[in-house]
Amino acid sequence: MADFKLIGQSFAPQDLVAKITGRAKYAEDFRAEGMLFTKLLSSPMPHCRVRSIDYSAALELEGVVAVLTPDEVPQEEHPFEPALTNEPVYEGEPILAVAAVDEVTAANAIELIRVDYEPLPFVLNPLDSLRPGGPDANTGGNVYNGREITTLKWDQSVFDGVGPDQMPIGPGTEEDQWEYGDLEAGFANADLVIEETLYCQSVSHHPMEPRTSMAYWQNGKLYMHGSAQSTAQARRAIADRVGVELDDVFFIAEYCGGGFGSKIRGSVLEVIPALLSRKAGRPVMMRITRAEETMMGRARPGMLGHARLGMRRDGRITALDLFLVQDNGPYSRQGDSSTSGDVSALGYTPEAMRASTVSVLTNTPPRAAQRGPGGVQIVSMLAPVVSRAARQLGVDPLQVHLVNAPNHETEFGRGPYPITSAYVTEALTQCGELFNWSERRQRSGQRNGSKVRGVGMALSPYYGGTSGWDGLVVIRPDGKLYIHQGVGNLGTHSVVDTAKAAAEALDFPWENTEVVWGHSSRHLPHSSSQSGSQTTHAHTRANWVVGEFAKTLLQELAALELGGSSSAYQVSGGRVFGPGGSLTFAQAAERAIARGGKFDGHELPEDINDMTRTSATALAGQGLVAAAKDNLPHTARTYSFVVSMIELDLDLETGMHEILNVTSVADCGTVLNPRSLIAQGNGGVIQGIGIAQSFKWAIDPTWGVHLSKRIEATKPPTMLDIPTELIFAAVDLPDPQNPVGSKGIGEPPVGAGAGALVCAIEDAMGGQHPSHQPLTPDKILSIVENDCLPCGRLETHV
Amino acid sequence: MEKLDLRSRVERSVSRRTFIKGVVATGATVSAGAYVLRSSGASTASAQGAVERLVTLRVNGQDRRVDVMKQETLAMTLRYKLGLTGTKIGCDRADCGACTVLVDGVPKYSCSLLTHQVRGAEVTTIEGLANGDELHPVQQAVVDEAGFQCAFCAPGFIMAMVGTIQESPSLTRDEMAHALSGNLCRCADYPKILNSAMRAAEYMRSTTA
Amino acid sequence: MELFRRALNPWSQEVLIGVSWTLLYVAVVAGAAFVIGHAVYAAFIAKKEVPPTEEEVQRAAPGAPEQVERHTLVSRISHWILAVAVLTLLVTGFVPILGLKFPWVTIHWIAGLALAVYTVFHTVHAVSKRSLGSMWISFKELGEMWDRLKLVTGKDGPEPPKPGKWATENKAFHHLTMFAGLAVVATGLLMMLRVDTIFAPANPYILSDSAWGMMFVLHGLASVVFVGAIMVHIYFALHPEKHWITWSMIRGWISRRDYAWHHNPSRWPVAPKSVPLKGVKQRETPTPSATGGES
Amino acid sequence: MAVIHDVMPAYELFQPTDVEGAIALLNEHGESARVLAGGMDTWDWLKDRTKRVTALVDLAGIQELREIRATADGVDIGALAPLSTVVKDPEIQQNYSVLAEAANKVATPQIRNQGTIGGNVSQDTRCWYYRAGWPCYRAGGNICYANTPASLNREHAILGADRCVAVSPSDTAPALIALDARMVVQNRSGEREIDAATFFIGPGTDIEQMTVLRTGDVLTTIRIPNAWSGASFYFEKVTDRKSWDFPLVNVASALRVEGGVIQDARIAVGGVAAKPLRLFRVEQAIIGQPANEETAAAAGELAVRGAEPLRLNGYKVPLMRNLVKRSIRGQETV
Repeated sequence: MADFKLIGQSFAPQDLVAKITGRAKYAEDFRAEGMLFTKLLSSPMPHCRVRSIDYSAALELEGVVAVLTPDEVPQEEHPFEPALTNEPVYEGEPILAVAAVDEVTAANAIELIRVDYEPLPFVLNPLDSLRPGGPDANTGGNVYNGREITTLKWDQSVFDGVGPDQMPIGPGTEEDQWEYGDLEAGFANADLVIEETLYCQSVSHHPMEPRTSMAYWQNGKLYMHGSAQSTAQARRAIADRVGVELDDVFFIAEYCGGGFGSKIRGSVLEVIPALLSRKAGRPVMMRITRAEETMMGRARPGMLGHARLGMRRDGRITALDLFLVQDNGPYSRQGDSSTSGDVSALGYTPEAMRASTVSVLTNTPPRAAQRGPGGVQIVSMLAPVVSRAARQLGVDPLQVHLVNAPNHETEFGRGPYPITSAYVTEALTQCGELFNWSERRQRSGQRNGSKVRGVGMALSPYYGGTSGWDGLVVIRPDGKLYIHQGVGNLGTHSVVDTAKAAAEALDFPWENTEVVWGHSSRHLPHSSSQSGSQTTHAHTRANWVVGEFAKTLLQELAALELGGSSSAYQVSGGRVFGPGGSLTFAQAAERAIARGGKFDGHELPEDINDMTRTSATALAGQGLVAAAKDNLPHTARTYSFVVSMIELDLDLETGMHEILNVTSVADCGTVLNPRSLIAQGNGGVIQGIGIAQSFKWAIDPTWGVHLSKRIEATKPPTMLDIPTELIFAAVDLPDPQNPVGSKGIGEPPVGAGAGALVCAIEDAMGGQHPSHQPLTPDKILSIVENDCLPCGRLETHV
Repeated sequence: MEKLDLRSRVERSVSRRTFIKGVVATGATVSAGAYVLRSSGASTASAQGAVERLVTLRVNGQDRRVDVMKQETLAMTLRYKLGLTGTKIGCDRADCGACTVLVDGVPKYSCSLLTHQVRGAEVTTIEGLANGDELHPVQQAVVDEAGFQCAFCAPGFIMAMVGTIQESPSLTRDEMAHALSGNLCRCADYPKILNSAMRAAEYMRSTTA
Repeated sequence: MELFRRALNPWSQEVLIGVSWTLLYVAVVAGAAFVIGHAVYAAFIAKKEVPPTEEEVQRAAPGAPEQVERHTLVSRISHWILAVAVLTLLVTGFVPILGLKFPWVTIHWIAGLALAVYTVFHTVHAVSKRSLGSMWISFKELGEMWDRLKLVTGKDGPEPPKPGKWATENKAFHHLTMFAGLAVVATGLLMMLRVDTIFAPANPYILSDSAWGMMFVLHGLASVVFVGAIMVHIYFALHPEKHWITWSMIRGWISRRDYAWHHNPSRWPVAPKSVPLKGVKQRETPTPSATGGES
Repeated sequence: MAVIHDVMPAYELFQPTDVEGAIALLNEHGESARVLAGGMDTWDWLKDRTKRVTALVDLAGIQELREIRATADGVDIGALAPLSTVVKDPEIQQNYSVLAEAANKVATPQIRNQGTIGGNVSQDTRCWYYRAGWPCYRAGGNICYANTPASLNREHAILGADRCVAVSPSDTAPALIALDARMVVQNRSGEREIDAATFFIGPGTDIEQMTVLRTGDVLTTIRIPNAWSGASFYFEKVTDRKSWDFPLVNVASALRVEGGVIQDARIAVGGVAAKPLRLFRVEQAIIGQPANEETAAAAGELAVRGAEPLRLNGYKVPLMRNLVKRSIRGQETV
């Protein structure tokens, strides 16, 4: 492993002081002269058609400036999601927007609008839509087959004889099933075959900052202040959605108050202030309320399913037959269910496996990837099944995970896909030691009054990075290195941490480095969005590549300026030096400008993206400008892994639990920034614990109307729901296909936390698997008292 | 005509219609330059005993003269009238804690307080902590621990920390967690936030000692 | 004045949730106005009717016994059960609306159930006794009622003949309460499904919002009608001129004098030897047949 | 007309400095006025536009209502005393700790700094159908959306329901009942004192109200008699989350035990009915019994007799049973 100076060190990101002094400006913190405010009229019912809208009285209200209707925003065929619609497919979908001088006026104006709605059939529970004659969420069909919407109804016989709390198993959609190995032989070779109904609820993302945005136009150009997980990709999306050229959009999003996958490319709602502002000729601020965020923000698709798992006496999983029905929401196809198959294939490497999934459209809030999409659901659903099988066979769960652990040579799933690296055995072993698994495991089932001790663990693999993005750096005559980043600033610190790869490649002191991000007028390269755990991997690569490229340019420049061959020159400490002497970066920048051509950005590599080219061209002549595309080999899939172990006390009289210890270890390649990693890791683990503990939503089955529009009712975890200290560590071994050895870490901890908590509770309940998250006191007590779930049927929105 | 609209039930006797009339009548006096909340015309005449609209607030050690609507919350006044956008609104319903400020040293949700309720009180926001470039000990502690991720919750958390530590400088980690349990962090950076708070208490103790 | 109470359902659609309770006051005022009007009329305007002499009685109803049976024991008992049920229903239904709150729902539906049982019993009883015809209001009776009204309002006209067993006004009252009663009973029985009862757990989704709206409107309207009607009914029951009827609802019979005075024996012939009170079984009094008595 | 649940509409704000002034204002504005204490209940209604007022009478400026005073017979808590003040009050901590403990379990530190004890006991139910502005019984309509074959009623009542199945959300209410507290209510015609257990009412009594307070009434003082001073207390609250949550069920008890025998007892349970229930029957049954596991278990069984669970709240029966049991024998089996 290379000896890094920056990689592997803990740094506080340079934007931290702004964040904690209140100087950091998020979207809602901007003001513009003459700014209007908009309020939305949204659908009161889950599926309907607007027959007519009369907003004349609203327009007459003093202070109302403009009204924006669906006819004025781009509309395409479903599943395209318009910003405003005449056929809402979920309760809370915006129909019309009013811009007024203030919010009170805008809200009062909304109350003056008359709308005539024609209610249409709606569906909340995916199983209802699969029944013969069941309602469809959309006029075009009820399920996705691959990316196509089609109609799928199961035969009545699928439902016959299936208990209300059991999973009916019908045919999946063609494009969404795969298998490998001999499944029946696998089950035949197993010492135990276990079957379980699976359940994971839908949960909203609920970032702290709602998707508020503010827009205005100047000289035909759109200025948009938004909240996004990417500057580069969101800007592109805004241009597409509003229908203007990329160069006509300026996107400002230096800070993002959380996204978790819900703001990957910004928000479709940004179209509203953009178009209203153009119509009204004044800036428009659209503050999104928490209730609106619940509806129009995004959510993780819930799942219902069934697993049949065969295990040998030594813990080896011989066969896994997985069937999943995904609650897709009303719009674009969600990949969660197919990812679930991949994740279980990689995490447990079954000898034979089949995955069959159906993604059903429902009239519930739109879904989007949520931190560990698919992984969280399947790990939290399947880990307790594995744990239960282990209990029945008398094998230690850690042993089961070790026996089934993937390694570097593993090829898994549908592909089968090779992976770049997997230090899973190391992670399991290290976590077992840190947690003191064998000793704590002894305490499993111990009674103390009404409390029972439970110990559980889960392994969560998740996709850890993309490649092929661009890097852009400038060495200016001030002697500083400017690293341009088009990723968002989500607070994961990766906008800064991945920039270190460029500084590292140039062996440049960090104090003189400036990371440039968050504002498209600052000339940003084509970067990935900060999602899918890809940033760390993708942008350490891109920045390393561009750092190396800048180094080459410096060497060539030095050779030209000072004589000798370029390869004889070295770059370190802010200087390029060799046989002919040395240049500081400041001098090099000046010489680069003087020479022009490829040195100052006037000539650029062929293979870079247009966005990068435009940015680099704009920077041309300002210093030594290097732009490069990540062309490093990436021949296998990159996966990261997190294992979590949890010990808790479950009170059988109240159904409440107290977590005593949470220990997690990651295989995320080389650690970029230990303190940020621990924060990311623990944060993810806690989010996962929250999903298993209390986080949920509730939609009334009769009306299809959301009842939990506020955080108080959705119940994400608070500081008191977890121990005051959690342990997170990493194996810190390098991935061979990343120049600094790093892999992404954003997502796998969530599944690990959720899975470990469910397993610990399952363990405390003596192996009873409560297949209905979140595991709130009502469910625990119902199982303890009556051995059944309280709702008695597989309801998806309780 | 009486029409009982239950969804927006006027407390028994005032009908929705009357209300809308009121809005129409007062709409005429909307002033430009007002942000989210209009600056005039909330009600036609100031009744006896009613509050005056023009008030002086003491915010971050300064007296600020400001025109405040009757129904205006402190969070909105701070953000939209006084330009103090460091105070964040995450839910506007006392469900998240991002808007926490100190009122006479006590942490409160500024989304759930009327501005008129803090007349005569000392309001401290995140902008009022640092002395120029010199960070408040609590802020310094957060920097030293690299607390927070997206940091939308940070101003609220930090104000809760300041209020808590000023009142009880020597809390245990558990007690500190309880004291900060009115602030939500969706990044769930709780362990690091607690580290920051414990370090902050230490800094505060040493500055006062 | 708005006749109905409306609300916005969870889909923000306007739905009927009942009649405006202003109608209750309207009914009370209307009932009171009638009562006062009638009282004033009876006290000051109407010519005092002189009771018939024994001779006149003898002439008018030569064969009639001393006590002429008007209400059988069964019908009296059922009337008083009905009275208790209706009064209970009105009190439990309306008093909370007037502001005096108490746990009324269970009492209300139990009383309602009693009313429903009564309705069924009464219908079966009336049908089995073939007494439906006695309640028929003929055109002739309507004409007579009109004539009587003219006299009352001081206009000239022929003195209409006396009624048979049931005065037209009584019959009209009966029909009004019958329709209102059937409406409240039918809607009320359905409304029991909206709350938890011993028979079924609450399920307000059995009917659509609009259907329920109609139920509530019907129930409310009928109940309001009841308020007015019962006020008038009780007024007459207490009015000195009508005490003979009130007593008959307690004792079952009227005197031969009242029989001759208030009724037209040709329209309501009674058997000479008819023995009241105990005569329930052997009563052979030909009720004025299915033809409607006369004509 | 379209519906929007956002942005607080205009109203007139009054900040009287004495109770008489407040009462005068309330009478002047009648039913379109609303009393404002900490506002933690009020803001939801106003911001959601589900209830509207023309006048808001803010009691915070009435200094006497914010004070906690030890008296010869106990302690008088001003209704406007913030919950955090109640938690920290030395007299309450020492002699009536069940109240301090209950108040400390309310929501979050900031809400306890802002929310008042008077507001905590007078707050409206949290039934999400009702609070969403649906036209239910409690809102003057004629349906209970929470009691249908498909309702989401995990949080709702198992006892004392009458059309409406909403529950009392207050944490301090059961504690106050266990302490035999008295509510001092003032209005135009004077002052009256109401026993805590009868201060709260169920839907049978008035489906639109949670307490006996009516227009023009101001809850001024919560009077704790010294009858239970220093008794052995118990409070427990079961929730989904350990902060920011209303009780699924909570319990408060005060016991006098001498020589292992229960001499006197008060037990109250919240979250199971529209009002916090004082368990008279259970109290009677355990007096004179030994304070042990058997008594506690029998009390738990007795407490839930007659419970009628709805579709999703059957768990509240064992939960209430267990909590009542624990309120007598403590958390751990002895």
